[in-house]
Amino acid sequence: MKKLINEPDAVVREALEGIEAAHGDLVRVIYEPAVIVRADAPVQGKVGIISGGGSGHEPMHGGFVGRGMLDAACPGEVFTSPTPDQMLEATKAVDGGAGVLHIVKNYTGDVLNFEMAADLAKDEGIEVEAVVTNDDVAVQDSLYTAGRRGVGITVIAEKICGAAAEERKSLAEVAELCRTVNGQGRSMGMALTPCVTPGSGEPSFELADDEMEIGIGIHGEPGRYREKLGPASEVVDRLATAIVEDLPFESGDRVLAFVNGMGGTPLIELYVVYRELNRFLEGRGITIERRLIGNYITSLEMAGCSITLLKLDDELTRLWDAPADTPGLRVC
Amino acid sequence: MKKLINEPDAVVREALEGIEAAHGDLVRVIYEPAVIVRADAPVQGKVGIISGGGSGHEPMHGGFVGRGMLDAACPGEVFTSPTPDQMLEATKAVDGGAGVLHIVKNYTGDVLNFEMAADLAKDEGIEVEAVVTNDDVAVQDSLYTAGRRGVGITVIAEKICGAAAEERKSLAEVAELCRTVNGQGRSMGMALTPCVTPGSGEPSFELADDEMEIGIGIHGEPGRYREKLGPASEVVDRLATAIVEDLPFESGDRVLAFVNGMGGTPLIELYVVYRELNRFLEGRGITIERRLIGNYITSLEMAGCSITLLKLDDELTRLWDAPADTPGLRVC
Amino acid sequence: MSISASDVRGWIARYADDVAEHRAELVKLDTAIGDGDHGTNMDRGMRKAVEKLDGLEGGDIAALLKAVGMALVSSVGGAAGPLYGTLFLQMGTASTGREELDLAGWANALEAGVKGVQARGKAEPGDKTMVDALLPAVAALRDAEQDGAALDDALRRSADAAEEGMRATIPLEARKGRASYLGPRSAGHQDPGATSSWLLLRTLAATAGA
Amino acid sequence: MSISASDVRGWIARYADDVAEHRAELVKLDTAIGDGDHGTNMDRGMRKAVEKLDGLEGGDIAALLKAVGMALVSSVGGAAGPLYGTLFLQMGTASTGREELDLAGWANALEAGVKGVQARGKAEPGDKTMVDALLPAVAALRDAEQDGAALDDALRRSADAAEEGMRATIPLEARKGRASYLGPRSAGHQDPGATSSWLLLRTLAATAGA
Ligand SMILES: Nc1ncnc2c1ncn2[C@@H]1O[C@H](COP(=O)(O)OP(=O)(O)O)[C@@H](O)[C@H]1O
Ligand SMILES: Nc1ncnc2c1ncn2[C@@H]1O[C@H](COP(=O)(O)OP(=O)(O)O)[C@@H](O)[C@H]1O
Ligand SMILES: [Mg+2]
Ligand SMILES: [Mg+2]
Ligand SMILES: [Mg+2]
Ligand SMILES: [Mg+2]
Repeated sequence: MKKLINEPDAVVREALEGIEAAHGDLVRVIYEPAVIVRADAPVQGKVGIISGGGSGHEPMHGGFVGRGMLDAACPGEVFTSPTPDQMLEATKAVDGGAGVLHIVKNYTGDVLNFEMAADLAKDEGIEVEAVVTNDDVAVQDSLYTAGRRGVGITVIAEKICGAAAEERKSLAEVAELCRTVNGQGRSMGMALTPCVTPGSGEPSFELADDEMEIGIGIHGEPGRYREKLGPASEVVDRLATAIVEDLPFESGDRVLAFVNGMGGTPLIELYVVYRELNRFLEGRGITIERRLIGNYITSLEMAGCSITLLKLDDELTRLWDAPADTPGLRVC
Repeated sequence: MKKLINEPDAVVREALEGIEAAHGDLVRVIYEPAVIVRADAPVQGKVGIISGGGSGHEPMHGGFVGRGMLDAACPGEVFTSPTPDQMLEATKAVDGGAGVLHIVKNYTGDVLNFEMAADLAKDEGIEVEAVVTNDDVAVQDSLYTAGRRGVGITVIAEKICGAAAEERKSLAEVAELCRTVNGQGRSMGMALTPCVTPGSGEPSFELADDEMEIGIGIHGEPGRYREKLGPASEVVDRLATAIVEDLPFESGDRVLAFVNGMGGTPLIELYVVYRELNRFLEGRGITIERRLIGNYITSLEMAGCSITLLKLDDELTRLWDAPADTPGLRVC
Repeated sequence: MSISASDVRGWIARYADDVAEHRAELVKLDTAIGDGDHGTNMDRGMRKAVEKLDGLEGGDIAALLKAVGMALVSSVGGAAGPLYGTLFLQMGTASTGREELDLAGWANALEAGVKGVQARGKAEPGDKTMVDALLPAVAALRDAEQDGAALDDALRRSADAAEEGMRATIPLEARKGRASYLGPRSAGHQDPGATSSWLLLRTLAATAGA
Repeated sequence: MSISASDVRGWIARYADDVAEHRAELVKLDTAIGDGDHGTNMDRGMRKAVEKLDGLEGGDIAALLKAVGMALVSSVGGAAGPLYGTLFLQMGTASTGREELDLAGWANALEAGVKGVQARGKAEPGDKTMVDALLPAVAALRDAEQDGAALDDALRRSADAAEEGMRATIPLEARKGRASYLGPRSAGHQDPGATSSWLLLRTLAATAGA
């Protein structure tokens, strides 16, 4: 395992200390239990928005705490959902009297811990709504699975809901908006290499030099199947077709296109992927009205990418364009 | 070689097409010869600032074209300096009558090609000043080398000089400012893994599982020496000591600290590195007044980091804080 | 013969050691069909549980079990945190006021705990989860009760049943948790949570047997 | 016997083929002490040079050599682009007005070219660069001139001298270009630019010899 760390068990805490030292103007860090809170929280009269999940996906979620996005984020251990007491602490820290929205990615661990936290928060008289994101079309949503995973759309939902909360929309409105974004968004990812967690020190899976893993999650889990690695055009065709046909996205639709790097793929390749996605969607009469390209929801150093599409309307576009000032995403 | 590309020879052109499709609001792309130009160039009465270098370092330089930073960037083939006709084209495209600054990283190829370009531009009656950055303390600056490489400080110089140019400072002033930034900045980098160029398909060097390469450049060149990989604290001590003692940076100094990822290192590790750097500098009475943390000058998918320190004064700090709106760096 | 408060303390301490010892193995199992953190998570949680008990006076079994549950909930995270946390919290509630647990008392406690796990996680037998090790263990305790077996014998039988249930997860396709994302690719691997559950019951049998 | 315009065209065409053939080898040499692009750069540049000549009428040697120089400058990039570009541009200038080059004429042209390379790159003999292959080649031509050797023999001798100079770069520590960053680690490797320069002169000897 080759990593720029000290003790594997200390990575999350030491990274938090780095974040606190670096971004004290934007955020405040609580260590016991671990929470990253917007510096000026709670904002009176504003719906508080928190999210959380395992670490190793940076900048998500901690990097999105700040004006216009999240009020707090709960970092778990690497690839491990955080605990209810972190979420309770975050909920109390950001409650400005207008209630708190929990944005939860659909993983058993995240869902169960957030459920416990919501119960505890309600016991303390805080109004809480939870919205679970589940945009990953690689997983069949059936009784035979834990349901679709929450991936790329989560970042977009945090941005759009954050903007709505800044406008003092009510908890019910912000939660409904979050459901709308999740409902109109779809994602799929692929990997060229596995990743290594500090805790295990071993590659999360083995992949031959000419193979790629299709339908991966963001925790180094193996994907749905593996294939011979083809050119970027084929990879994009593979991911985008599954996404477009699932919602479905149709000719005339306006979309936000999010090309996300898994961590180890150079930006120059992500732009090649974006080129292919742009051509693919043009071919189907779908217009890219907004885009996001880069490493925003990662799996440590995994090489690969995911594609997320969100069907836009004027209101969603307006909220996407609204200002945000966070360490990980800035809109001026 | 596992990459999200189509043809190795087409990577740079296809990435440019992706950039054009993605950022048409900020930049314009010329293909023959390849240049990324600020959308509203030339800005009348403003000094034009261009830079360029091999591709594979994204977001540098193309990602820094936009208001408050570069007016144009010349992307060469991967790790290969661009050609004089690209630089001439860029110079002509951004000349708003106040002259053009060439920010050149000190590599033989970059220097020689920019020299030829400057001669050609002057023949066409355009006033050109060139400033060569050479902040890499890993290289001895002696008659026995091509001199120190230009690395991290280049990004900072592009930001600060871009701000000065927006204030309509003269070419002489902006060039002098660039020399000042370069003169007060020092950098050093290390790698945990090599990188693979699309052209060669082979790792740029071999490194054992427990080794790191110290004093690397940004082109996958081997470094000055290799060592057993130690904890992040030792790595930072190693790089920061060389940097601090070279200028030297002394107790009471205020600095901009830039922790740069080489491409394949997760952000969570860069924050651990920043934590260590912060402690190191505190120990020497040096205050971090501004910081930049992330992948800004990369070597494709290489894992590793570089540290850059710039001695700040009020004027440099003010220019660093000035607004910038580019695909790769935004200051609101 | 029965399970006393000090038996519970001994059980938890030994289980923490067993988990630490099998940490890498649990990580390996979870890497195959999950995200490779189950061993690390349980190890972190059990160390906290032991700390918590060390700081806790007295012989109230319910208090001890609840303390373990709270420690797990607030330190394990992932799916296992709430699930094992609930298991112990419910075992605690079911043991309220008991100074010691006889076979029937322990069977009631474990049954209540597993009910809690199922209520939280919605897993049915055959979903390839810890439930596949826990439910057979409860059934085995009930059978032993019927047979009027001694406690230590009953505990051994419930541990054996858990082991059988754990092995039976190997061919299964996961329908709950992270492993379910793999669909058919999840078959052929032993479930990490079922494995840590078997360890839990095996340790209890060993503790009481000693 | 002398070098005609069609000899120059043949030389450039053959050199383009040789570079393509040795592309991987040049990349390998540059990977060891540089950034692994020399083969790719030269291959791209020589293909452009051949295109340029195909689109160019007539027998003016100076024009042909300058066209090659311009093609290399505008397509190779890196250090080799301006340097090989200058080599050919200066050879062109030195051959102005010549319909063909005899031994003296070629020696003058190559000497002017190498002077240009040194003026641009500031490399001295022993710095582990293309200059270490080019300068001996010039010297060998001058000696051959003294001996009144025939052109083809002189070209062979200059190619041999270039090869010797190229091999002599192996033990050297680089003092110019990217390889100089390696300091002592650059010793023990053959310089890629010296290698492509030797190929250039070897190809000319072969062309004229044929
Ligand atoms: N819905 C569920 N009900 C019961 N047990 C479950 C459920 N989901 C997961 N598990 C158990 O949790 C184990 C994984 O735990 P762990 O790896 O710590 O959490 P995570 O999957 O969040 O990383 C699985 O092996 C399985 O036995
Ligand atoms: N200052 C110089 N003078 C002469 N030749 C040089 C100089 N610097 C580099 N070279 C030659 O250029 C070669 C490298 O060319 P190339 O790899 O194409 O460019 P780059 O080093 O920019 O990647 C070296 O092997 C060396 O022979
Ligand atoms: Mg987990
Ligand atoms: Mg190069
Ligand atoms: Mg797990
Ligand atoms: Mg090179």
